[in-house]
Amino acid sequence: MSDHPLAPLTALARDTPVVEKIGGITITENPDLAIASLAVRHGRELDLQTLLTPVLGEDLPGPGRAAFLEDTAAIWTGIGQWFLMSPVAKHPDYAWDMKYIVKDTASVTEQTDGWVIFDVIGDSLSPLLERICNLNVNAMSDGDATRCLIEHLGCLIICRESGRNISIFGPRSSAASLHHILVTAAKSVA
Amino acid sequence: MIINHPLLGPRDAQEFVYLGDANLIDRPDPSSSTALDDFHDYLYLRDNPAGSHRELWFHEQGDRSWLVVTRDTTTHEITHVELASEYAKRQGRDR
Amino acid sequence: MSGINRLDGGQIDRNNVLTFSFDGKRYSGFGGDTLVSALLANNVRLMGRSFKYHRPRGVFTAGSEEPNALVELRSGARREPNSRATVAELYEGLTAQSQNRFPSLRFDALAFNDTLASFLSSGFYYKTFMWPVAFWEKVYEPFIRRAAGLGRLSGEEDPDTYDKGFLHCDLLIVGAGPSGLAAALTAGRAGAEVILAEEDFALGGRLLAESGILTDRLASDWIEEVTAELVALPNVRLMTRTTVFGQYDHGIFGAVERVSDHIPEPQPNKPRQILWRIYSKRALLNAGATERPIPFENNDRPGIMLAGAMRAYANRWAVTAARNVVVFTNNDDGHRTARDLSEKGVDVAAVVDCRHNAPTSADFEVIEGAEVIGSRGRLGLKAVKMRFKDGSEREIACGALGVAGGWNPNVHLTCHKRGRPEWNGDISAFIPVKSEDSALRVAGAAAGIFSTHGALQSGAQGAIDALNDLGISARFPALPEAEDAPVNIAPFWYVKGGTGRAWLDLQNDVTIKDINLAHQEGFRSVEHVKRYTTLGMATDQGKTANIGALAVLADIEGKSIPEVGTTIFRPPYTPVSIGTFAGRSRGKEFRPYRLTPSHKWAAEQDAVFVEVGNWLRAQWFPLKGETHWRQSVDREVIAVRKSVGICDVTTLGKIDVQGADAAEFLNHIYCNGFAKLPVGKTRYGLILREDGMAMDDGTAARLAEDHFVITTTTANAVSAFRHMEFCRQCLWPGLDVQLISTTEAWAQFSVAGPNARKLMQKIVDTDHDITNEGFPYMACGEITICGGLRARLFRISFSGELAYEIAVPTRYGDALIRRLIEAGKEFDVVPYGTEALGVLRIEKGHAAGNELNGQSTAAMLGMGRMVSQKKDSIGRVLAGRPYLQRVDDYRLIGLLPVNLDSVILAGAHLMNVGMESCAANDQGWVTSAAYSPHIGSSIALAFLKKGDQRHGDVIRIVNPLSDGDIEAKVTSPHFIDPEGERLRV
Amino acid sequence: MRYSALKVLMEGLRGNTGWKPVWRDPDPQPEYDYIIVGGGGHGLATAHYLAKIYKRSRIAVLEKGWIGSGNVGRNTTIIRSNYLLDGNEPLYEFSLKLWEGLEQDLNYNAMVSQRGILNLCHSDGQRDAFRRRGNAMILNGADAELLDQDQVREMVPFLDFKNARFPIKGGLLQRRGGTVRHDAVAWGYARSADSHGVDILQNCEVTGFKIEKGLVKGVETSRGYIGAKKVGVAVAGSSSRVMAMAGLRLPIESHVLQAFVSEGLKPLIPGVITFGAGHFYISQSDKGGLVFGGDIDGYNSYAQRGNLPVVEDVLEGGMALMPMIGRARLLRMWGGLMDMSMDGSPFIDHTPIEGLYFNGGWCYGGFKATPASGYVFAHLLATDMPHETATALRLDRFRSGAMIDEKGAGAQPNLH
Repeated sequence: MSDHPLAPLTALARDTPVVEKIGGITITENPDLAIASLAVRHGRELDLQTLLTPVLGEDLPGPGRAAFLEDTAAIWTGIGQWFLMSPVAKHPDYAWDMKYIVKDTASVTEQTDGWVIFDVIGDSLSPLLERICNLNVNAMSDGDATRCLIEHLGCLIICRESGRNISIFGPRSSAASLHHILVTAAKSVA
Repeated sequence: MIINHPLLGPRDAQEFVYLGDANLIDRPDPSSSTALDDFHDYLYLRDNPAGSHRELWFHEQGDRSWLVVTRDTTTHEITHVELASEYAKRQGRDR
Repeated sequence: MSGINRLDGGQIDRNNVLTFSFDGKRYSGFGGDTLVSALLANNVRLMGRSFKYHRPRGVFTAGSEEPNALVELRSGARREPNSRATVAELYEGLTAQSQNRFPSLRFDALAFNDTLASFLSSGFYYKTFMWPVAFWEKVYEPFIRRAAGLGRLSGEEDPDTYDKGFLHCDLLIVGAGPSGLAAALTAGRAGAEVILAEEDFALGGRLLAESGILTDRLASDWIEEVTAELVALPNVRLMTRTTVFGQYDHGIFGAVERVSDHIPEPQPNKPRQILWRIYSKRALLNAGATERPIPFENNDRPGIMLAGAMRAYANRWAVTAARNVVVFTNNDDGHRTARDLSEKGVDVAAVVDCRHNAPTSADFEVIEGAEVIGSRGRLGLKAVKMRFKDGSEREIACGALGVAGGWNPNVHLTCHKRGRPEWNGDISAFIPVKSEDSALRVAGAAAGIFSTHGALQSGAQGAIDALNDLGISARFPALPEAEDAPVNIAPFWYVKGGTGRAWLDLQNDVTIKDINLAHQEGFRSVEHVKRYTTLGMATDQGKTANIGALAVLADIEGKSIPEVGTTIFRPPYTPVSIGTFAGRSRGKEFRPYRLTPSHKWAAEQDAVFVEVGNWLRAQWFPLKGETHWRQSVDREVIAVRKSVGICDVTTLGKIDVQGADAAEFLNHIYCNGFAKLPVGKTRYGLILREDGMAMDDGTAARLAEDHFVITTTTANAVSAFRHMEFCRQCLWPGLDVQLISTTEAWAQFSVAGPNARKLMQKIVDTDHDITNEGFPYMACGEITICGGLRARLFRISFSGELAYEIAVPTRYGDALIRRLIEAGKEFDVVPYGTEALGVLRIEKGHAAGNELNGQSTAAMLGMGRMVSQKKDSIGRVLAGRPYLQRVDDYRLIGLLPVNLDSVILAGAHLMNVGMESCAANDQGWVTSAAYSPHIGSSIALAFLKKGDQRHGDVIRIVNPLSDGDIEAKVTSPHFIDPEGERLRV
Repeated sequence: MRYSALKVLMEGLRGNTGWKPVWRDPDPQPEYDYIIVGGGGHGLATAHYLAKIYKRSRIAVLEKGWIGSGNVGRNTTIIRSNYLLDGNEPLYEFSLKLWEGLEQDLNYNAMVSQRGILNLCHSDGQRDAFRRRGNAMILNGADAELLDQDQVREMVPFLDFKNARFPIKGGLLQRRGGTVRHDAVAWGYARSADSHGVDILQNCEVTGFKIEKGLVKGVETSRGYIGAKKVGVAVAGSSSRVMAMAGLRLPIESHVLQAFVSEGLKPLIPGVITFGAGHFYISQSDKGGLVFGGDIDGYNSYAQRGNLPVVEDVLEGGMALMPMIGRARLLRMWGGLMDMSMDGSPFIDHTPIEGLYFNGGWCYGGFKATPASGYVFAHLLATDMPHETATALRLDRFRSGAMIDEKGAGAQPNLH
């Protein structure tokens, strides 16, 4: 645990997360998730699974899926690749903690600050989503996780509750642009 | 266009980056005595068929897998899609 | 009261009186009116001028196929030229102006062209305007350009915004006429995801324009009933004011929804229009049909229109173009127009039917076996001249003529994937071919099924068939009883004989004579005729013109129409505003920004920012009193060389390379070796393309046996990663290596200058030894700073000074730069931007984008010996090609002006002293140049033929663009510290 | 028949009854000295110069459909010679000079209009590259001017100077660049070639080559076998398909390039403008339509039609550059078939088969090169020597490594 005095900024370069309420939609920046990417080494799939099961309580999710556990979430991001997520407060050095667990069965990479995360909540999100990305929103069910393009930005969308609660991961350096896109679209459909 | 990703299902071609003829997987043996000619033919010459074409697409805005897509260049109809890594292994590239 | 030509009935809201203006004159109409219906109601028939001859024109159709009634809609920055008044919904305060006329619509000076018609025949301009040579650009063309064109753009920025979106459905139904509604009902009830798109603001299609075609109820009642049910179905999306304009691959359609065009301006934050990309599993086209005219002499007078349009105006909008009309027809449909109008009290002077078996009527005179052969009334029809079957002629006074030549199915969307329609003799028209992938079916009039009964039935059946493909079973719904009249038509394409002009393409002024002339001059293929005469090239894409021209060609060649051929249509079905395709990607939102971790801090320092790809980077940091950018940049450069400076280098691409075979993998990627790089060390690496040219460069730091972090240039970060994934997955899938980009995850700063270590020692936790011995040049390692923050430290230098690059998790980047600046105060630390960075690297002779431009070999960059021959790396083999190995190739050198005051510009070329400046003598070019405060003059890097052997020579730097020609000394590219001692202290 | 204002006047008075066919419609001869495969701009131009300049006879042009049905009738009509590399620039400058005398040479007004072409730059690196290119143009005898931001603003004030994501920093201007009425180029060359005795054979598709002992003897066509001493192929877009019939594989891929035209508008845009921070270029035709385009779709295709993503990409560029066109309407979009070569530059060369010559790989450079391409191809056919402006355009240049890579994109056709 580090005790250095450097103060972090959110991806929108604020001290505290920005919350936008537009019509029935709330867009909240979520800076509290630590992210580590996991890439299984050749032929070590079973070893990795064995080491992780005690931590996750279940198998790593398959293509296009995410698994939510009490304080950890796992997202399939590619063949043999996952994002593991946990509260920053619990894991300030998440990648190090994970590497300690998976040892040489997988390559682990710090990804916490690679992303900005916006939690988007509302009664009906499909009018918003159909203005910004090419997803068949009605066909998305809880736990679906998919990459998509949002106005030239490669993003990752996780469906927490179908049509009502999603998280949008975008490239951190473009946080302000992505936020502007979401707010603009929300106003457009409000 | 829509590419039916073997793992992720139908995806918009906008998420992909096109490279070209799938023969680019068949990189010649650099130690061969004819390497210079082999690499010239490999890198520069194309069948460029009007019809069925095996080609490489990269799912850059997706799972970052390279795919071998079989597509008709006159109708754009896609008849087959597979992971390039699987294809490459079949070609013995993992040896 | 609105309009002396207003009739009873119609689907207009007489309680909603709307005032509008046309050419400055105020009128009133009703809710539900279009601009045209309201103008007709007010007895306005003259609405436009034709393209070439500036002939007076009135409305010709009642839909989006309109060739004549084009106006400039709205005013100021919102002015929309070439707006089809037939589909412009009336709203309170609407303003419109006529276009392509000067000074006024009634008197147009350029109508003078009309009197010269015989000299302005098709293609005349290809045959003249050639002398004198200089006159084309100066005299002829400017005049032609002014005369041509239609409406005027405002020239101001479009004030409205546009949205884009994506929709997904099982079945897309295009058109909400009888067949479209029947299809939607069928598919909706089956539970399929359905989108019903209709270009009109009301559902119903021809049902709105006809009277009594449903025999068991009022059409309006059925429309209401169906609409109510569809609205209630959650799986059906009704989209009015939505035009499906194009069909693309794999069931993707383009559509534009006009959200705000029926109101004066969009609501705040709302778009004017939305571009929808509709991803459909199946689609059903019910786009109806377009009526075609029967050309005769002077068939273009205001008041002459299609009979179906005349009927639509009477039935739907309760207006007539005049109180006394004539109908000219070759089929029963024309009689329907006469019947409906006379029932509404319009005086039908006669129905001229070219058939000999025309149906008779008690309400109006039917003259069978006769033809309309001419007309009178320049600004508005006064009378038509007709010829009886016995050849005798008679003039009939009338204010409007309805022409009924039969109907053409709207096949356009079926052509967008290059499908060619086929001829159907029964209805004398082209009908769609079935699409090979059956993604798009066709029903109703669009399929050539012209009876209302047939439209309803085929619509329902089309939906059932489409859903059947998807494994969704649908049941045939109960549908209203409707007229089922057979098509009774005697093909009659145009009136023969006569010496005057008969118009085929009204907008582009293409006449039958023009087609004859084109053919006479050897333009016989349909495409040649179109291109030579401009037929079908107008804003209506020849919807009412092409078939007539084919008929004329067929007669000339003594062939049938299908033998002559057809022309296929291109997207869009109707013209679409350019702004719609751009959506929100305009102005500052054209592309997303990428901001560096120190952006907020740099902005507080009033840094000047520059676009680098999508990144915004600090270019320099001006201090108070600095009036010229050079002052700031020189100061920053000097500070780095003298003490220490800090630069945000986060934008460099960073790729995490891990795995048991990571080192072997990098050996394939880089032309130089990496297998033996010790842990804790960094090495410069050069990546070649397979063709042997330099692709990118950077450093690779080995953090562990199985873990490297490599950097790429900012510009190539994405393409280099893509390339590495290709190598990993496609070329060496057997290697155990994993890649992931970490560019965004780390804030990275370069701390450079003689005092760099002193500064770093103030923030690096003391248990890490960063002395020259403990952390020598090119060392790397994972450390902690500021009391426990994990960080990565690399001792690498772009500036040529003692330098470190320090990386921390991005969220701490802001705090770190503030801490470094604070800690550096005692060393007068400066932040430096990309300009100073550039000067420093040029002084040091480091290659960057201008040198690594994809046209350079390793040898050109002075790195020929780096290409290891001991291993297989990408590009090694083809780098061995003779041309890439030639000894007289360009080499990177430095340039120092002989006269220290002269300025070297990048992009200047090199010539030997005493040689003429020409391509043959070209010796190379300047790649990068800068003022070096260190040297005290302008310096440059350049590629010079055999440059490595010419150090010390004097060469000329020529810049013909600005007559520049200065002399410079050829030097090593390393202007400072060629031995690299400063790096290692 | 000579065209002139007087002739137009006389014919007008006589009801335009005296105009003759612009080209004959002859039957194929059993054999020709020269057969040009491809009745597009390049093929027809080749025939014209072969007959008129090189005084050859017994020439036929074989076109599978109607002449000008390929890219000469589908492009965005731009002419320019603003190339960087010595392998290209002399050819395109030669071409521009031929354009400048075209009407008089052909006695046909193809509306060569030198209203200028302006390439905008948005970064210092781009400006440096433009200076290098502009200087190279001048050193090769072409015209070029490097404009700063103010000069650009003065010339085209309607561009977005106040709110641009990528501010305009300047531009490379070639005043002699401009546009030409594309169809008229095919018709003008056809008319002139025909008048010099060339047989233009439409609806005459080549279905095979007759090759004996490495020597070409003639071609099989949909109108029967036709013998030939020399055969020149100029079918850019279909080069691979046609040359495959002679057993050759080419360093070429076929791609689709979309083009667009708006509804007619009163004069708005003086010359040709190209955006440097996106894929967009635009000009306005004499009829008033805005003619514009951008980048290729990027995948191999023979479909002559593209897809929406590129349409949007192009028009986003358009709106970013000139937001005043938002309310102009897109009238038509279409696709042309590009021979994309491995270094972005063309080939005009003999093939390993004696008597068989190849002209292709034009990428988007084809239209502007039409006159020079025809001229130098005629030179090659007539003399068996490459023309001085085309010595670098060899088919085998990749073996030696002498690429002509203007963009530095390497052996990836869809990046050129």
